Amino acid sequence: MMTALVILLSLSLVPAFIRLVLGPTLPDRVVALDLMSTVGVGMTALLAIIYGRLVFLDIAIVLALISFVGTVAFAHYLERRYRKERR
Amino acid sequence: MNVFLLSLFLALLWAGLFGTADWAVMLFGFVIGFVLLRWIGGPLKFARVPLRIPQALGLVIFLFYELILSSVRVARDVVAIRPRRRPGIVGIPLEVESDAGIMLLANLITLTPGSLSLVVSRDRRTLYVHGMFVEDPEAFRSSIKQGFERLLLRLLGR
Amino acid sequence: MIVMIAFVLAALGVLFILLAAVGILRLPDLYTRMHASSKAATLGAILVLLSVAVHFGGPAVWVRCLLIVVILFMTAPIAAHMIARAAYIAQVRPSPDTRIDELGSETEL
Amino acid sequence: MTTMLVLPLLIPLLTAALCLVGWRHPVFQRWAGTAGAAAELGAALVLLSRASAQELLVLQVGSWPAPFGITLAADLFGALMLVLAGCVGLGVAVYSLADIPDEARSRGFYPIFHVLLAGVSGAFLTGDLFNLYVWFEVMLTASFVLLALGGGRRQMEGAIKYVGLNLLCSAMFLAATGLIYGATGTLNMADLHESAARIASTHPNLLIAVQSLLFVGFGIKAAIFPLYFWLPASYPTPPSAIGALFAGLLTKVGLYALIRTATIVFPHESPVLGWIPALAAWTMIVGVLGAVAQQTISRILSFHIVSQIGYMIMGVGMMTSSDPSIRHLGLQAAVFYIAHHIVVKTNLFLVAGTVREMRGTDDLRRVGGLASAAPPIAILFLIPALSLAGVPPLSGFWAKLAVIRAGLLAGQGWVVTAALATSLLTLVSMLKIWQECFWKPTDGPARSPSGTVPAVLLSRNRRVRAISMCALAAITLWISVAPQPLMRFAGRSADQLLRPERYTRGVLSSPAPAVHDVVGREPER
Amino acid sequence: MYVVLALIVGALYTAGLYLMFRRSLVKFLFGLVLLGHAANLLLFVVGGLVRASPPIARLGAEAPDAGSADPVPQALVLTAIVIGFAVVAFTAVLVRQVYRVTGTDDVDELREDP
Amino acid sequence: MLSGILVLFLLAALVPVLAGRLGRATAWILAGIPLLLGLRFLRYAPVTPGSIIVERIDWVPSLGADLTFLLDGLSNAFTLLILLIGSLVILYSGAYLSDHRRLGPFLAYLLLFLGSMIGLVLSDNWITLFVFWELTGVASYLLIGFHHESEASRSAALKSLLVTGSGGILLLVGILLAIQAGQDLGLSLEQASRISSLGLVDLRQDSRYPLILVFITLGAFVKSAQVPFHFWLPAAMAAPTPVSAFLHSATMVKAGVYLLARLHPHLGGTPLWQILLISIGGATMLLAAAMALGQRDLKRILAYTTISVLGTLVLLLGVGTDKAVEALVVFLFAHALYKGALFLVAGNIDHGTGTRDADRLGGLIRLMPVTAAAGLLAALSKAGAPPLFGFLGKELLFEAKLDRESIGQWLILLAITSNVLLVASALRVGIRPFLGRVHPTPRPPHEAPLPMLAAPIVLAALGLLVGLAPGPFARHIGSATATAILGWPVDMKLKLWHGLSLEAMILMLLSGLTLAAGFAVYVGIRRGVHRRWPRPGAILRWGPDRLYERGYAGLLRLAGGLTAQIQSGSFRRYLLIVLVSAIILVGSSLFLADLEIRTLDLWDVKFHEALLAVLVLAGVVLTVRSRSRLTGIAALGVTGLAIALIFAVFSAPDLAITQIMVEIQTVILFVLVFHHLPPFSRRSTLSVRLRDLAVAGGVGVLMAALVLIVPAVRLQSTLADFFRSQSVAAAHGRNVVNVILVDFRALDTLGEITVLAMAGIGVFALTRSIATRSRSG
Repeated sequence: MMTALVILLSLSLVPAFIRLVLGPTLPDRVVALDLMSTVGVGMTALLAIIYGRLVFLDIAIVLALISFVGTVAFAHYLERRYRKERR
Repeated sequence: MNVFLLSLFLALLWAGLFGTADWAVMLFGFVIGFVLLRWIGGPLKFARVPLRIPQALGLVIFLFYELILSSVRVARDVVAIRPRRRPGIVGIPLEVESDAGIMLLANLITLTPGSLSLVVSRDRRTLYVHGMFVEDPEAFRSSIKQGFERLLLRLLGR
Repeated sequence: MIVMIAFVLAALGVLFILLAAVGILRLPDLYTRMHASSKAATLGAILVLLSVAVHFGGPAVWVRCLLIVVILFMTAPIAAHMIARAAYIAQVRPSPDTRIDELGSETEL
Repeated sequence: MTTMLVLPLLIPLLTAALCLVGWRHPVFQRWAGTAGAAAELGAALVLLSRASAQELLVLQVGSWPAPFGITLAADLFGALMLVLAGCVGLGVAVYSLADIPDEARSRGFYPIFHVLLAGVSGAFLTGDLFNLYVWFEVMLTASFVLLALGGGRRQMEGAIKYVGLNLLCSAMFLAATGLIYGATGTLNMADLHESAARIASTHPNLLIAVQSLLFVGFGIKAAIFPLYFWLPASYPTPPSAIGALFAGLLTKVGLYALIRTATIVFPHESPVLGWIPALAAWTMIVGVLGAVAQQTISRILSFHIVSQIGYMIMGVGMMTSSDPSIRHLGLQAAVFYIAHHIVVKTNLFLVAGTVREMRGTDDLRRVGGLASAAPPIAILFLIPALSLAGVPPLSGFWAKLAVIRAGLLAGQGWVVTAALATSLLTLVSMLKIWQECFWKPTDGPARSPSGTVPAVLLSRNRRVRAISMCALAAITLWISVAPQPLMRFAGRSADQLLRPERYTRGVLSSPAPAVHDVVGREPER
Repeated sequence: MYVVLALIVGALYTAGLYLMFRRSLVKFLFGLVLLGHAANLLLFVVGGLVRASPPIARLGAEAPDAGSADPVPQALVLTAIVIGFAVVAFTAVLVRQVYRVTGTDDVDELREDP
Repeated sequence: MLSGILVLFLLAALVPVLAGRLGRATAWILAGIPLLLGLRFLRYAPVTPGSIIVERIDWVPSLGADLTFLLDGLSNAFTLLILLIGSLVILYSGAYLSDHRRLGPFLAYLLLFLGSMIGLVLSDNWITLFVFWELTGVASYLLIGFHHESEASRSAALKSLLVTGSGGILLLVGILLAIQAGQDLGLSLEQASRISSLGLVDLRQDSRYPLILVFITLGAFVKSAQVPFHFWLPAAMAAPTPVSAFLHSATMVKAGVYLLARLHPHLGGTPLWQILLISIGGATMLLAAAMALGQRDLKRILAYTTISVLGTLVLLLGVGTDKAVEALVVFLFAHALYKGALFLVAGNIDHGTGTRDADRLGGLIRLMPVTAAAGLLAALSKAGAPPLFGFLGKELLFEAKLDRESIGQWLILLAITSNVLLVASALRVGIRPFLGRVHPTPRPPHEAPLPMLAAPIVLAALGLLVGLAPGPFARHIGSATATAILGWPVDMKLKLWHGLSLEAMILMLLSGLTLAAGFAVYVGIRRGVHRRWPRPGAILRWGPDRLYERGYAGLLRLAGGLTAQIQSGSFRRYLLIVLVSAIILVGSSLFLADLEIRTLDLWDVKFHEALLAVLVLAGVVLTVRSRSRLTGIAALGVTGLAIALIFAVFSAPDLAITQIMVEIQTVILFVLVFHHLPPFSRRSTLSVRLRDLAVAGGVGVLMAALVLIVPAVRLQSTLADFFRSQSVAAAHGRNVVNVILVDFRALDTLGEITVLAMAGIGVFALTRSIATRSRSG
C-alpha cells in the first residue's frame, strides 16, 4: 500500500520537472526545484516506513534543511543580479 | 523568540541529528545550545521578549489551522475546472516595528490562505502581499491585520 | 489501527503534494504557483512525516519527525518570501488577470 | 618497526599542518617547510635501507588484517621512488626559498607543497587500489592549487587544460577501480593478484578492458603518447620551482602506478602491455619533435618530459617478451631510467628558473650570453642537459643504454630506431638551449626583472638556488660515475616486481598487529 | 534495475563528456559534475544493488541483517563524492578566475604560446 | 692507465680555477703533464710485437661496461702521438690565447679531450670505448665552439657534434649488436663486451655480421670524415687553430681509423669489408684532394687534405695486406707530424699577419723565418719529398697498392692522382706564403712568440728526423703497431733508399712524377687555371652540406608543423584525441568480450525507481540543452537529487545524505561563481556537436557495457562479510559504512579530508588573489 503511495508521490515529480524545463523565468524553476526537494522529503519518509528503517529519516532532515539553503542562494543571487543591472 | 526557545529548537535538531530521542542527549544538546547562544548571542541581538506561552501556543494553533485551510483552498483551486482565484497585490500598513516582528509577520502571512508576502517598502511602513483570492483589497487587508498581526502583537508586544 | 491512521495521513500528504505539483504546472504565474508550492506541498510533507511518526511511534521518531516539521515550517515561508521578493525585484510580472497591483507603480525598492 | 612506514605520509602532512598554523609567518613557514622536506628525505632514506635489507616492509594500517584494512607496503621499487621524491622535495623546498614570490608563499605554497609530497608518498606506499586513487586525488588537488597560485593569463590557460584532462584521468581510474571491485570483491593489490588470475581464466576480455581503462587513466597521468597534451600546455606556466616539482614527480607517479598494477595486479601476458612499445616509440618521437619546435626553455623541457617518458615505458613494454631475462632487463632499465630522469629533469627546471630570474624571460630569442655572465650556471645546465640527451658517461647514457639493449634483445627494431633518433634530437634541442641561451652573445646588458631588489639579496638568492641545483647535479654525477649500485638496485627491484608472489605473500600473510616486520626475507634466488 | 542504471551510467558519461567538449567554461564545469556523478553511480551500481537493507545494524543487533547491501562500495562512493565535490568546488573558482584574468569563457580562446 | 686518464680529467676540472692563479705559467705546467704521462707510457713502450698489457676495473657489470684498458702496439702508437702532440698544442695555445679571457676553460676542454682520446685508444671494452668516443665529440664541440660569440662558430660546433653524434649512434647499434652476437655465440656478457675477446669467436660467420660491420664502419666513417660525411670537418675550422692542429692531425678524426684498425683482425678481410673500405676510402681520398684545390683559406685547404689522407688510411685498411698496413702505420705518423706542424704554422701566419688567405700571402720567410722553416719542412714532408717522413709514407703507399693485383692498377692511378693534388696543396700551404713577393696584410707580419714557434718546429723536425733515420721507428713502434693491426707478427723495415731493383726504380719514378705533376698543378693554380675548371668539388662540397642544412631546417619545419597540429592549444582537440584513444584501447578488447545478458534480470524494475531513472535522464538532458546558466544549475540539481534518491532506494542512506548535501552546496557555489561569468551562447556548428556527441557516446556505451558485463564475472567477496561481522563486534559501530570510513579504511578518509582542505586553501587563495588583483587594478 505504502509502495503505491511512493509511486503516486514520485509521479508528482513529473509536473515539477516540466515546470523546471518550461520556466519561463528563473524563479519558476527554483520553485519547481524546491517542490522536488519537498517531494524528496516525502519520499524518503515513506521509504522509512516501507523499509522499516529509521535512517531514512535522516535523509529527510538533511534534505529539508539543505534545500532551503539552496533556494535562498538562488534567491539571493537573483536579487543581487537584478539590483546590479538596475544600477 | 528568545534564547530559551532557540535552545530548545537546537536541542531538537541535535537529537534529530543524533538519531535518538534519548533524554540525556536532548538535555546535553539543550545545554550546549544554551551556552553557545549565551556566549555568541550578544551580537545576534535577540529581541528581548518575555515568553508568553499561551499566546505562542495560540499562534501555533492558529497557524496550523490557517495552513490547512489555505492549502485546501489552493489545492481546490488547482484542480478546479473554473478557478475562483483573483490574484492581486495589496499593501498592508505595518504596526510591528522590530525587525524580528516584521520578519515573523511576513513569514506567517506567507503561510496564510492565499497570501504571500512580497516586499517591505523602504520606509518599513508597508508590507506588500500577493493574495490569491483578493475579492476586495480592503477586506483582505483587514483580515490580515485582524488575524496575524493582532496575534503577533500580542505575542511580541510591538 | 495505527497502520490505518498512518496510511491515511500519508495518503493525504501525498495527495497534497501531488496537487501542489499539478498546481505548479497549471497556475498562470509565478506568484500563484508559489502559493501552491509553499503551502500545499509543505503541508503534504508534514502530513507524511506525521504518518511516519505514527507508524513507528516512540519518542525518538516523534522527535525527529517534529524536527523536520519545524524545519519545514520555518524554512518554507522564508524561502517563499525570498523568492517572491527576488522575483518581484527581477521584474517578474504577475499574470494579466491580477486585478489589483498596489505595488506596481512603485519602482524604488 | 614497520610503523615507520607511515612516516613519509605523516611528516609532510604534519608539516603542512604546521605551515597552516603559521599562515601569517612566512619565515616560520619557510623554516618549517624546509625542515619538513629534509625530514621526509631522511625518513625515505631510512626506509630504503630497511627495505633493501628486508626486501619488503608491510604495515597493516589500524592493524586490520590484509585484504580488509589498508596495507602500506614498501618494496624496493616503492622505497626507491620515495627517496627520489624526497630528493626532489628537498631540492625544490630549498630552491623555493629563493624562487617563490612572497605573495604566493603567503597564499599557502608550503602547506600545499607538502600535501603534494604526502600524496606522492602515499601513492608510492599504498597497497590498496582505492587508496591509491585517494592519494592520486590528494596529489592532483594539491597540484591544481599550486599550478593556479597567483597565476597570470598563461598560468590560467594552462591550469584549465591541466585540470580538465587530469580529472578525466581520475574519473577513469575511479571507474576502473569500481569495476575491479565489482568483479573481484577486493581492493588490496596483493589480494587482487590472485582474483585477477581467476578472472583471467574465465573472462579474460573483461580483465583486459578494465586494464585498458586503467592504462588510459595512468597513461594520461604519465603523459603517454596520445594522452599527454595537458603536460606541455601547463608545465611551462607556473614558477619554476613548482614546475620542477611537477616535472620530477607527477608523471612518474602515473608511471609507477602503471608498473605497479601491471606487475602485481594483472598477469604479465596481458595484451595491454603489447601496445606499449609502439606507444613508447610515438611518445618519444612526438615529444622530442615538439621540443625541437619550441622557443622557450621551459616549453622545451616540458616536451622532453614526454619524450623521456617514452623511454621509460619502452622498458616497461619489454614485459611482453617471452624471455624472462629480457623482461627483467626492460624493467630494470625502466626503474633506472625513472631514477635518473627525476633528478635530471628537476634540475633542468631549476636551471631554467634561474635563467628566467636572471634574464626576466626564458625565451631563447631574447636571452643569451650566460656562459660568460654566469659560468657556474652554464656548468649546472650542461650536466643535466647532456645527461638528458644521453651523452656518455652521464647517467642518461646508462639509462638509455639499458633501455636500448633491452629493445634490441627483444627484437624491437623500430622502437630502438625511434629511441636512437630521439636521443639525437634531444641533443639537438638541448644544444639549442645551450647555444642560444649560453653561447649566443646578448645585444644589450643583462636585464634583471627584479630591478628594485638589492643586488646583495639577489646574489644571496642565487646562492640558495645554487645549493639545490648543485646537490642534484652531484647526484647526477654520482649516478654517472658509479651507475652500478643504482643499476643493481634497479635489477633487484625488477626482480621483485616480476615475481609478485613474494609481494603478495608478504602482504597477505603479514600479521595484523605489526609485531615483527621481516617478510619475504629469503636468500637471493 | 541493474540494466537501467547501467544505461544511466552510460548516459551520464555521455552527457558529462559532451559538456566538457563545449566551448563555454561553464558547460565544462557542468560536464565535470556529471562525470563525477557517472563515476560515483558506476561504483555504486557495480558493487551490487540491494533494496531496503542498508548495512546498518539494528539497535541491539550484533550485525546488520543478512543479505544487507555491501558496505564497501558505499564507503568508496562516499569518499569519492566528497573528493569530487572538493575538486569541483576548486575548479568552479578556478573557472571564475580564468574568466577574470583572460576575459573570456571560451575554451577555444585559451591558447598556448607558440 | 686509468689513473692517467683520471689525472687528465681531474686537471680539466681544476684548470679554470688554477688558470687564474698561475697566469702565464699555466700552459707550461700543463704541457708538462701529458709529456710526463707520455714518458710513463714509454716505459711500456718497446711493446714487443704481440705483447699486451691489460688493466681491469669493474664499472657497470650489469650492462657489460668495465674499465678494461689494453696497451698493445696500436694503442701505444696512438697514445704516444696524442700525448706528444697534445703537449705541444697545450704549450702553443698558452701563447696563442694568452690574452684571452677564457684561456682556463679552453685548456680544460683541451685536457678533457686529451683524456677522452687516450681513454678511447686504450679501452678494450666496447661500452667504455663508446663512452670515450662520445666524450671526444663533446670536448671537440666545446673546443670548436670556443669563439662562441660568432654565429659561424656556434653552428660549426653544432654541426660537428650532430654529425659525429649520429655516427656515434650508428656505432652504438653496431656495438650492441656485436655484444649480442657474442653472447649468442656463448660468451658471457663480460666477455662479449671485450673487443679483444672477439678473437674467441668468429663474428664473421654470424648472420648479423654484415649488419654489425655496416653500422660500425659507418660510425667510424662519420668520425673520420669520409665522403659523404666529411662536411663537418671543414666547418670545424671555426675552432681556434691549435684545436684544429690537435683534432685533425692526430686525434679526433683518426679515432675512426683507429677503430677500424683495432677491428681489422677480427672483422676485417671479408669481401664486404674490402668493398666498403676501399670504395669509400678511395672516393674520399680523391675527391677531398680535388676539393682542397678550390680553397683559399689555409686552414680549409689543410682540412680537405686531411680528409683526403683519412681516405687513404681507410683505403689501406681495406686493402689489408702486410705492405698496406705498414704503409698505413707510416703514413699515420707522418701525417700526424706534418699536419700538426702545418696547422700550427697556419696559426702563426694568422697570428702574425691577420689573414689566412693563401692568395694574399707571400714572402714571409724574411719576416717569420722560424715559422717558415717549420712550414717548409712540413710541407715537403706532406708533398712526399725525400728525405722526409712523408716520403717514406708515399713510397710504401705506392708499393702497397701494387700488391693488390686485381684492382692494383686502378688503385695506383687513384693514389697518384690524389697525391699529385696533395702536392699542389702542400705547395700552396707550406711554400707559397713564405716565398715570393711580400703582400700587404691586415697586420704587419711579425714572428710569433717562443712557445708558438717551438711546437711546429719540434713536429717538423721530428718528421725530418724519422725520415733520415727510420730504423728505430720501425723497430720500436712501427712493427708493433702493424702487428696489432694485422693480428700476426710483422717485422717492419724502413729505408730511404731501396736500392736499384726494378720495383724500387718504378717507385722512385712514380714519386718523382708525382712531385713534378704536383708542382705543375700548383703553378696552374697560381695562374688561376682552376677557376676555369669544372669543379667536381662543388657538387660534393655542397651536396652533403646542403643536405645537412636542408635536413636541419626541414626537421625544424616538420617539428614545428607537427607540433602546431598536435599540440594545437585547443583543449577540446586534446580531449577528443584522448577520448578517441580511450575508446580504441578499451573498445578493442571489449569488442570480443562476452556480454552475458542472461545473468541480468531486465524486468526487475519498480515504478518509482524507473521514474527516478527517468528523472536523472531528464535532468541530464536538460543540463545539456539548457540555454541559461541557472537553468543548467537547476537541472544539475535535479540530476543530483534524483541520484541521491536512487542511493536511498538502494539501501545507501549515508550516500543519499552526502549526495544531497554536496549537491546543494555545489548549486550554491555555482550560483555564486557564475554571477561573474557571461551567459551562454551557441558556438559550435552542428557537425562539431554531432562529432562530440558521437565520441562522448562512445565512451558512454563502453562504460555501460563494462557495467553490464561485471555481474557475470563477480567473484565471492569476503570483504563485505568481514565488515558486517566485525563492525559491531570489533569496531563498535552500527553503521558499517561509517565504521569502514573511520576505522577499516581510515587512511582513505584522511586523504579525503586532505583533498577537501586543499580545495579549501585553493579556493581561498584564488579568491584572495582576485581580491588583491581588483584592489591593485
